[in-house]
Amino acid sequence: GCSGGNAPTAKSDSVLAKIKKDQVLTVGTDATFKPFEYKNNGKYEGFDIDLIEAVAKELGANKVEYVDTEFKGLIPGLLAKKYDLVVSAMYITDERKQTINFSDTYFPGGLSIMIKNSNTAVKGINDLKGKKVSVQIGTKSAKYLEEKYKDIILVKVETNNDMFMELETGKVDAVVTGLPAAKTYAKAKGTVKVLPETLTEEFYGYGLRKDDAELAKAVNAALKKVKDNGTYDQIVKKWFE
Amino acid sequence: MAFDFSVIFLGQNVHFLLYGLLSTIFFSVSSFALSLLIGTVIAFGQLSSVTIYRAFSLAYLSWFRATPLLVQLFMLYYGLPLVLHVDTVAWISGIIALGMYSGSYSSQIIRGAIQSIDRGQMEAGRSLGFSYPQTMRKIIIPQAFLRMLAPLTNEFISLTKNSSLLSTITVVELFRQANILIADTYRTMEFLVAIAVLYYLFNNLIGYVGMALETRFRTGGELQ
Amino acid sequence: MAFDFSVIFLGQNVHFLLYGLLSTIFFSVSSFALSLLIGTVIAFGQLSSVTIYRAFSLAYLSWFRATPLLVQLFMLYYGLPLVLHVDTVAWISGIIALGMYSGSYSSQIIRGAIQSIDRGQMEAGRSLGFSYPQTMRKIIIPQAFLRMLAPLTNEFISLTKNSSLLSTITVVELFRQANILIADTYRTMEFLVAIAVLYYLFNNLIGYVGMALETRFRTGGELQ
Amino acid sequence: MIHITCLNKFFGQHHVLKNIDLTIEQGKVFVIIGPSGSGKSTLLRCINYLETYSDGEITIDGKPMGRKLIKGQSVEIPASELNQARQDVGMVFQSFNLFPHKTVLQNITMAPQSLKGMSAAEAEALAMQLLKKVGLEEKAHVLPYNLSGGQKQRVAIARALAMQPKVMLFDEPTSALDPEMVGEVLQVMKQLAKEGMTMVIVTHEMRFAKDAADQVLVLDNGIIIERDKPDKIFVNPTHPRTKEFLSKVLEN
Amino acid sequence: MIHITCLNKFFGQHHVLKNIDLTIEQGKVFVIIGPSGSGKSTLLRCINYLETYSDGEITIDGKPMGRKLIKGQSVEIPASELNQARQDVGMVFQSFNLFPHKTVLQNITMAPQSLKGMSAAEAEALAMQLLKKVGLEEKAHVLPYNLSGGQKQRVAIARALAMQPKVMLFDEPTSALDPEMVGEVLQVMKQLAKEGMTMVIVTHEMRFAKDAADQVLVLDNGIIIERDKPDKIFVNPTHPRTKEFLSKVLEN
Ligand SMILES: Nc1ncnc2c1ncn2[C@@H]1O[C@H](COP(=O)(O)OP(=O)(O)OP(=O)(O)O)[C@@H](O)[C@H]1O
Ligand SMILES: Nc1ncnc2c1ncn2[C@@H]1O[C@H](COP(=O)(O)OP(=O)(O)OP(=O)(O)O)[C@@H](O)[C@H]1O
Ligand SMILES: NC(=O)CC[C@H](N)C(=O)O
Ligand SMILES: [Mg+2]
Ligand SMILES: [Mg+2]
Repeated sequence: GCSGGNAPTAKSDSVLAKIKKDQVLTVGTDATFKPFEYKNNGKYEGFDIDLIEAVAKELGANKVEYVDTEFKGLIPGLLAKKYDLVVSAMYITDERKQTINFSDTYFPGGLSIMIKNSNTAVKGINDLKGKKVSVQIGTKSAKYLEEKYKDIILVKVETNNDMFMELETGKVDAVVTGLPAAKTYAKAKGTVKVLPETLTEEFYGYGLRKDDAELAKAVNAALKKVKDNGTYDQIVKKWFE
Repeated sequence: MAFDFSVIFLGQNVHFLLYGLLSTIFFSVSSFALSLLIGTVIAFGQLSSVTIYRAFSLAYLSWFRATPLLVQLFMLYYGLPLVLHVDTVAWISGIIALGMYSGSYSSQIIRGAIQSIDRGQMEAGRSLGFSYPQTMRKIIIPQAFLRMLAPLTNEFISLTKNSSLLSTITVVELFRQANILIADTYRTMEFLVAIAVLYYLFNNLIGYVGMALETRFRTGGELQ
Repeated sequence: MAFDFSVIFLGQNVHFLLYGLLSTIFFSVSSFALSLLIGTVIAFGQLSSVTIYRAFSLAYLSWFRATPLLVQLFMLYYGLPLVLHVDTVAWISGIIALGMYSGSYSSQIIRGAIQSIDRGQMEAGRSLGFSYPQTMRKIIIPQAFLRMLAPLTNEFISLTKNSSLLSTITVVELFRQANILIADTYRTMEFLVAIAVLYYLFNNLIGYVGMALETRFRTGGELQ
Repeated sequence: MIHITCLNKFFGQHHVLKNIDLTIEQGKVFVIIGPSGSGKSTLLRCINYLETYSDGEITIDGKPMGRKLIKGQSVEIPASELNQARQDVGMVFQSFNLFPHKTVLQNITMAPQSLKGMSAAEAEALAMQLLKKVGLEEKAHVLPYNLSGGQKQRVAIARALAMQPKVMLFDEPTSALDPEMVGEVLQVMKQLAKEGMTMVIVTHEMRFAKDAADQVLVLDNGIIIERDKPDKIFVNPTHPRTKEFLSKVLEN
Repeated sequence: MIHITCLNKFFGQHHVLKNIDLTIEQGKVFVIIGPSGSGKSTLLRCINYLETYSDGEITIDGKPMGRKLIKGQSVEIPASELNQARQDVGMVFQSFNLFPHKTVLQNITMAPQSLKGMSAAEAEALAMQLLKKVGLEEKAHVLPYNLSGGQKQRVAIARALAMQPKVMLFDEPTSALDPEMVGEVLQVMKQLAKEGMTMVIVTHEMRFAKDAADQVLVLDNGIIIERDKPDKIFVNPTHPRTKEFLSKVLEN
């Protein structure tokens, strides 16, 4: 295991103290994942953005600073203390838990199937046998299909956007990805549709350093407050209904 | 925080990475061959007195050298199906796109080296009765070859790394394999170091061969 | 599926892309300057008779040329804080990492060109009483410069594109701006073409300057 | 043998050869002398069209070299015809221009093998024979860099002879030769002349011109100011510039 | 002036200079002759340590050039000392080695400006004067490529003279010069000798050796087989190899 550093707890306290003192929460994100986090005319927007702003207030920070980087840079950046936590629609997985800590989940996501509008043959996962399906590497969808549906031909790509390109250009018959992202894309484009059936449940959480136990506690408490006072429901409503 | 490199040797991981390495080697070597071919054609185009050939070469150079490989890859792999409704195969598109991209760089290395040869060599060849292409092939290019070696070695090594962009068009290669393992385990640094070592080995092999060829082709008149 | 390039001109998008272009230009130019400096130091190291300097240069070359830039970037920007507990600033780390990476390539271009100069030039310089470094600086390098120009132009252009990797360490540059716009609008091809045009303009400016310098520095004895 | 008709050569605005008309007979040794910059090298290089000109005609054995006059208009001949024609003309340069990446032997065998279809064995036998002639058999397998200046020029001569040309052009062939070898090379050249070889030689060695030339041309400022047997030119030159030139040259 | 003590030079296994002991007196013109490959160029190049050797000592005006003998052991002198010493020794190469990227004028002014601290104006005045001496004033601003072989060598001589050296080494200096200029260059060289310049000249021009040399050295196979006044050597050589060499050389 990677428990190594044994950074003194004084330090982890200091992160929380620093947030309170500066009233700034610094957040790592990959702003290319609509509707969770993206940029519109230079401004950060999305479900994750609205929610973390609310959480930040509860933590005593009236300002959130975003550090935008590619998804693969997020965990190294967190470990290198470039920001306080990761807010980037990140699934809570056991593998990731070996390296970093997660907050309590703040949203359930599920895998869904996206196909072209013109495609009437595919009604559910069982119609994808022998067909080409695009998935993003390293995601739950890839693992899930690999284990459960061995007769589906997987085309693995790097990013969300690449999956959509594969589908639009007819290189694959379907895409299996998180429901919110798929829905947002389908709505924007109008050329594809998302099947009602969802395949699994996933849970999104904030990524935290293992040493920052104090901060994790505080974030969870703040999340709970935001949920309790109704702000959370408003944000969910804004983005997913 | 400490690193734990033992994760590299867990399960099938090593096997998985080596498969990626072989794939990277295959793509780099094939596209480098294509790059040399295209590079030669474009280099001579630039030196040609045939206006249309020269114009084509300059246009080729200005597009393929100056724009990002990723854009070229996307245009070839996704753009062609969208616009012309033809189907494209990922790995073939990959080799072609890489070869065309790198060919624009090779062309300048080849042209630069050829132009640096003493013009007395061309005169001596022509006065023996060799045609222009014969003199180029037998006399100028073999001498220019030595001067191309260092930058061509650079280009080949650079190509092995550019080939990682093939993963954006679904091709399996070394970097992609590492990304998969990283996305799985979140051992970013560990796997990056692991593939760095593999790239290191292959690329220094290329570097070594390049240097050996340089030594081999020296004529004694050069500075060192 | 149709393209709609008007999306590029919506809202702040053009402004957003131009900002990325300026950033890319800034990072490319600064790191290329560093690259030339490092390239020169390493090139002379490789030619040096001082064993430790030569060994250092070869080690530098074998690591920085042969491993992926992304790995080097991560090690510098994320690795140093983890291992040595020093803080790193993204844009400075970016310039340093790019410069060090490209410097390994430049070194081979510089070394190859220097070694290709006629050894009579060194003898003439030394016999006038110039020291070895003076002869290099005043006589050999200016002549080698012409032979470096084509491959160094390649390297500079290649660097502008490699600088897009800086987005993995939180630096804003042209390619990242395009990816952000694509994520918002899903207009992949449109924005890729847009940045291709911007890269095209900047890189062909570099190409043009390189070619003009070549013409300027010819001595008349070269083939063309 | 060689007919030069109305040849004009410019370097930019600089008129280097002016309306040259000249006939060079077969089997003779022609020596061109004249002050530096008078156009000697340029004239020689025009003969095998290494220096292109825009006006005039040069033929060798009736075959045009580079340009021919059609109804008074000078037009360029096709490249393939030019390459073919050049095989009959050997050229030896002031700066040797050996191929540095080939051994001495390969420098010599290359052209006959590629262009005359000689077998490797034939070409090598010929090359060894020529190397013997110029006294360099033992250097057959070294690269040119390892030769002294004199040795390089001797190889260059052997290389040109290997194509068994009908005409040999020499631009100061002995200026870099060591004196021990000058005699032997002259021997070779005289031998070649007997076999029907026409030779045009630019040289500054007046002694050689006196001894070996059938005809001496004096070039000054792009014009042939005199052409005669060497004893005439050296003993009794008609043109004042010739006198002036020769007095300077022969003074030391 | 120049003392060469026990000089040995090998190229790999090839023993090119064998135990050379030689004293060259100040203000004299020394001509080295001998067959091709006898080691003339090598000896000349050892004098300013362009050719490194492992055994022996060469001093100029008492200052070591390259190596000195300490208790019979030959050790290399520091680089800075060598560079300083070389400023007193001018060298003219068979292959000119002009700097192709510099104009004729810059070729000449470079060294005096950088190494002697001359001002640009001073260096240019000196260069123009030297160019006048070698008859090339009007070429001051062209690149070397545009010069004929003869012109190049004259610039190379001017370049070496510009450092106002105490000794001048010439490796076949006139072999590429046109005869009109040989006289003038000889004039310059004789003038230099009068001013106290020591000159060592490798040449194949026996006429020049006869006229201009104070002493002639005959080198054969890495050994000085004879050294004497030119009239002695050319009229009455003692060594049979000298006779053989001269008879071959003088035959044409
Ligand atoms: N490539 C060139 N471009 C411009 N001018 C040239 C070129 N080659 C020669 N010239 C000029 O043409 C004239 C004739 O030159 P050429 O080399 O034929 O003289 P030359 O009689 O052979 O002289 P030398 O005895 O010095 O070799 C000279 O004034 C020379 O400067
Ligand atoms: N760099 C070298 N490497 C190996 N051998 C060499 C080298 N330079 C010269 N030699 C050999 O050393 C011997 C002496 O050469 P050197 O050039 O001194 O002769 P030279 O008397 O000047 O001849 P020439 O009159 O032909 O110029 C020759 O056998 C030559 O082949
Ligand atoms: N921003 C994203 O690309 C989200 C990735 C995906 N939800 C994951 O956790 O792996
Ligand atoms: Mg000439
Ligand atoms: Mg010599």
